[in-house]
Amino acid sequence: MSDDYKPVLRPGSDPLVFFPLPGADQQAEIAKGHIMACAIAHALEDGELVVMGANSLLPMAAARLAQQTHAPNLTIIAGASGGVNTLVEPLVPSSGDYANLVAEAVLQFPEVLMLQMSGHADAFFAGGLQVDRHGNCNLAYVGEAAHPTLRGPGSAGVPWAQQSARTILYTTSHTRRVFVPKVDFVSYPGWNAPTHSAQRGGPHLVVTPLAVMDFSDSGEMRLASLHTGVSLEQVRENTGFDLVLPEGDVPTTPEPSTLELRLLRQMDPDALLTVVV
Amino acid sequence: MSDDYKPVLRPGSDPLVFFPLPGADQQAEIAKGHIMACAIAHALEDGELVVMGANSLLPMAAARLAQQTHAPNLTIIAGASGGVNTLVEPLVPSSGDYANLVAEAVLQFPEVLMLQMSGHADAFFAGGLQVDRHGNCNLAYVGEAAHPTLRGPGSAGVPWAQQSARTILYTTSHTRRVFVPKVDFVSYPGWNAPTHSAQRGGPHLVVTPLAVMDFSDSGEMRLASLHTGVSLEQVRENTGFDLVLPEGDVPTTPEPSTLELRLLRQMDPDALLTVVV
Amino acid sequence: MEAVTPTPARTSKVTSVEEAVARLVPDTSESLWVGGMHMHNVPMSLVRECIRQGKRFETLYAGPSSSMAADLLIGAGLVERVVCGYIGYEHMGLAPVFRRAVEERIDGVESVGLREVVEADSGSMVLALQAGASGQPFAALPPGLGNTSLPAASPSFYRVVRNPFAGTEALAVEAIRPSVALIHCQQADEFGNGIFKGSPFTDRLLALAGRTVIMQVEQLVDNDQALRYPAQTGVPGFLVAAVVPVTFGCHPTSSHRYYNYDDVHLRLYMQAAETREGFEQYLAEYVLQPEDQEEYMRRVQNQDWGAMRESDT
Amino acid sequence: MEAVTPTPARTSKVTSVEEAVARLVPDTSESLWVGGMHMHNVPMSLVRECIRQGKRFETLYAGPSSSMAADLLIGAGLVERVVCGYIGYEHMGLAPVFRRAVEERIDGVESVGLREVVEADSGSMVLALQAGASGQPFAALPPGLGNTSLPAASPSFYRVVRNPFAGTEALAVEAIRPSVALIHCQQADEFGNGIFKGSPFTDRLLALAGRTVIMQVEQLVDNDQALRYPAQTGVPGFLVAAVVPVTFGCHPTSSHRYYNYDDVHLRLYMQAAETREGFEQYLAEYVLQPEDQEEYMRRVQNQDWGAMRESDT
Repeated sequence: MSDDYKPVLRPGSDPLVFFPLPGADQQAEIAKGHIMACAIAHALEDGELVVMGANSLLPMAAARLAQQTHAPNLTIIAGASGGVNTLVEPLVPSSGDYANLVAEAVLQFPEVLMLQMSGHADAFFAGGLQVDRHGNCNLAYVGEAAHPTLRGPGSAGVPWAQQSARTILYTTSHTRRVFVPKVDFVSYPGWNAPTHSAQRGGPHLVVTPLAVMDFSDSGEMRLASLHTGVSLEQVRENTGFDLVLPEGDVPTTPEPSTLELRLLRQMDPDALLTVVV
Repeated sequence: MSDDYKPVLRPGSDPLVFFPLPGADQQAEIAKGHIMACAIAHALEDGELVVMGANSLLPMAAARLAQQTHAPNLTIIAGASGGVNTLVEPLVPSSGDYANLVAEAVLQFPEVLMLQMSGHADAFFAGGLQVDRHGNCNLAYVGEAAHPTLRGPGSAGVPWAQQSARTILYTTSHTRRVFVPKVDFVSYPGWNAPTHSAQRGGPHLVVTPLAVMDFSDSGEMRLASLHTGVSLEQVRENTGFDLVLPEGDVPTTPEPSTLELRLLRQMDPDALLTVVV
Repeated sequence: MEAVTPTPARTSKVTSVEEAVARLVPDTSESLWVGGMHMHNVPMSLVRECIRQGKRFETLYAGPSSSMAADLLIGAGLVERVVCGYIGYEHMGLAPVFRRAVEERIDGVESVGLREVVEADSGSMVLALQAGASGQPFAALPPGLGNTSLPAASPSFYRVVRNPFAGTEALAVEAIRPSVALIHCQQADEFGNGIFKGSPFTDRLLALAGRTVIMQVEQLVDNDQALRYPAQTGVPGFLVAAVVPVTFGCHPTSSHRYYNYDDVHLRLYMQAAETREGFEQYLAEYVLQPEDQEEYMRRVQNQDWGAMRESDT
Repeated sequence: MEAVTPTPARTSKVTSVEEAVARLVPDTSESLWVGGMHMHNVPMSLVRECIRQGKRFETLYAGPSSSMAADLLIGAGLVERVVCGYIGYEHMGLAPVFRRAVEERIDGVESVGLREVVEADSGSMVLALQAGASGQPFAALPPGLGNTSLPAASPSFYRVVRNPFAGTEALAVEAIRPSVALIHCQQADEFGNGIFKGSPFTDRLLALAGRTVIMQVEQLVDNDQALRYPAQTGVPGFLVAAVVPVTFGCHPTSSHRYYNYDDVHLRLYMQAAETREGFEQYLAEYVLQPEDQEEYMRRVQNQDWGAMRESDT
């Protein structure tokens, strides 16, 4: 973070904004963030209710994009802020930002959790310190409870993502440190969870800077598509377990369309999507 | 209710008001309603939190009166409407009236119940179809469950009055039909309730058109004072059980002071207090 | 470089009373909860339409503090079981039809086919609704209810649960998610973002817990209203299946900031309903015969409908 | 005919930071819950004052989503046990002090004296708070948590209860009523009627559940504000023990509509706190030494405090 900071005013947000505008000069290129946002957007359907968790820059951009393209009746709940159908003017990194209250309604945060716990949500977005082959996510700690090597933030609302019809996993770092054979702590249960009436829908999709993955019928993570310029080898090297491979060639993740790019850049004047990965 | 109805506009209330103004011509006299309101007001202390139930004309007037005289820090929760510290401009018969929202805050009704159930309230006001010698109140039915002779409205929020520090009972009809030896259904538990940690404070005071009563150390209803012009005989005839009598002469319920009368009439332009009994 | 495709339009939820009830309320529903409280904010047009279309409800949750909606539905013979927190008219008196239904039992069954009255209380009903809205299986109750006749009177509604922390016992009620929830907001946009101009009563929670929520509104406002004052939105649109605009739709109950309750008409009803015949006559004249709200309004006496004015924001 | 006696005046709840903490927060409290969420609406001035006065808390409820308040209190060695829903800085990173405290355990005790970290989740914590605010003994949880490592990791926090209706088993959490609740409203009148100009987060519920509630505000407004817009009052005054006006009091977190979070200062803190020494230095320079908010603001770099403006209603 540069020290030559200058406060910047932005519409719909606060008089003072303390973060600079990284990547404002990179408007030209198609960034990984754009590709990931589109991949998530394509997984959302019209009429659905999606709930954001913390650090939800990518899913927020994706949901708003879906709303502006194929899913006008999508309902977006902007996580911490409680904003319902925020206009995302502009896209901000913190889910609790006041900018998310340029919206149709404001929920108290307990109500946001109630919607999750009661199964109102069709899709929730999760990630974590670790994600394993079955889609289990860990936000608590790496290592042993008594002597963790990495203390995470805690499970937050993620355990309740399982009440959503489906969960979309995403991470900005596709490494063997994140993609492990087995998580050390289950904050969000994957497909190998003990059969349970509560498991409405498990992990559905995994979106990373390298690829998009889904899950096989046996609930194992499966490579769905590689982003442009990413090799299968690269994904293998950075994944701590063997991914199920699709039949035939591995498709390439679709590049954002002209409209999609325009919309993403419109909602993202600070070009945060170009620096998020 | 007369048929020659005319809609009337009133401050702080709605454009249309459908009830006429009974007793508007009776401003001169001191009515039973005034005496009862003052008796209740005197039982409220500064800094307390009081919650109104349904049909709370009298306690509402009393609480506002207390606030305007000796208890400026009294907090009033105007029952159904959720109004907090309503200005009572004007006094209205329905606890859910919009007029009660000329206030400092509006609670959702579940929050009003939460305050009662969690013991936030210092005083709650109750009444019912029947009240017995121990202060038990019945709002459900008279007679047997299978064949009630009188079906009441139901217990509403009254069972939770027991979580308040104390409960003030009031009724506009002091008869043997109301004051019975034993209620047929306990909606609100009196002093003879099975000892129970929850019984924070039992019935404290009983205010009727004839008299004011409190409770003896053994938890039996005791005559505290007779309203002006009411004889002990009259009270005995209209009470279905023997009231404990105070030592010596039975005092007379204090008449409203000039200030109290002025304030009560100020908040009650329709003079509802003169016709409530 | 492909052409820019226009975004498909967002779907409006505005529906007529008839269509909303016909399409969204099954002929027989497990349960119904009507919003508002006492003589305020009760979506009476939706209630009257349910009666006109003969919709049946196995359980009616009457609380916190219902009045004419419960009385009419019970009197029309559409309710099998009522969970009773409160049914009455506050200072105006007791509920004539509910009274007669219970007081004139024939072989334990109420004359109008009301088979069961579950004695309950408002606090427990609201905690059950809160549990329903949160996906909780049941709600443990605060201590004290054991001091009343309620648990013994309604052993199916109140049950004993063991507190796994204190090791003591507590009473509990099962979570409630009404199959049908009818609520009223003074204003809403076409997508169901509803605004309470007065008290929200229990209706935001009801919308969160209800499985099918129909919202009757006095006035449609532009979606821009919601976007300009999001904190004012009392019921977010995604909870609502249909938005039903009806002028004076809460009559004879009030719609806060729009009109007060009509106690002349309420008394007219209460007097008529003193007898079975009187009730049937009222039901025919004011509920079954009027084909729409205009006709209903025409039949209502002592009214200065013109005096109704839009609320200022 | 007696003389008219004037009404005694209503008591103002406006208090200084120092006095509010000294008078209302015991030297050792059973529990603390700090309002706001992530880097927003956190009453940091009250938190810093608690540290200055060395107030100890047996349990800190860190959730939903706490950040610097938890980090500072833990680092200052004032927290014995933390119930952890979430402690972090969202997109900015993990909590450096909390991390070190847990990762550098000595004989199972964290270096700063944090004896226990209870793995929890936001949903259960909020349901426990809801139960506390409602006088309920505990909250039964929605199904599904058995699929996670949480119940096994925190057997004292999550316990099995028998559902007396379905006959099945469910998990439950005990009701929470924090001894001390610190919240922030952008505006309030002198009687504690608080207004959220942005998100209410969990703070209305927190005020209902807290035993002692202290409200830090950016700006005092006239009581007339509350009377003119009662529906805007997010926290009714009767729930509040003291109203503490502090300009920029949430810094370096945001106060919605007043100022955003200061990520430059937050990063300055997070970098410093990477080492124990760096943290101690930060604590001394920004928490312990400044005798008041003015001095704190003077020490904070990269700020254009002047740009703060009052929010329009």
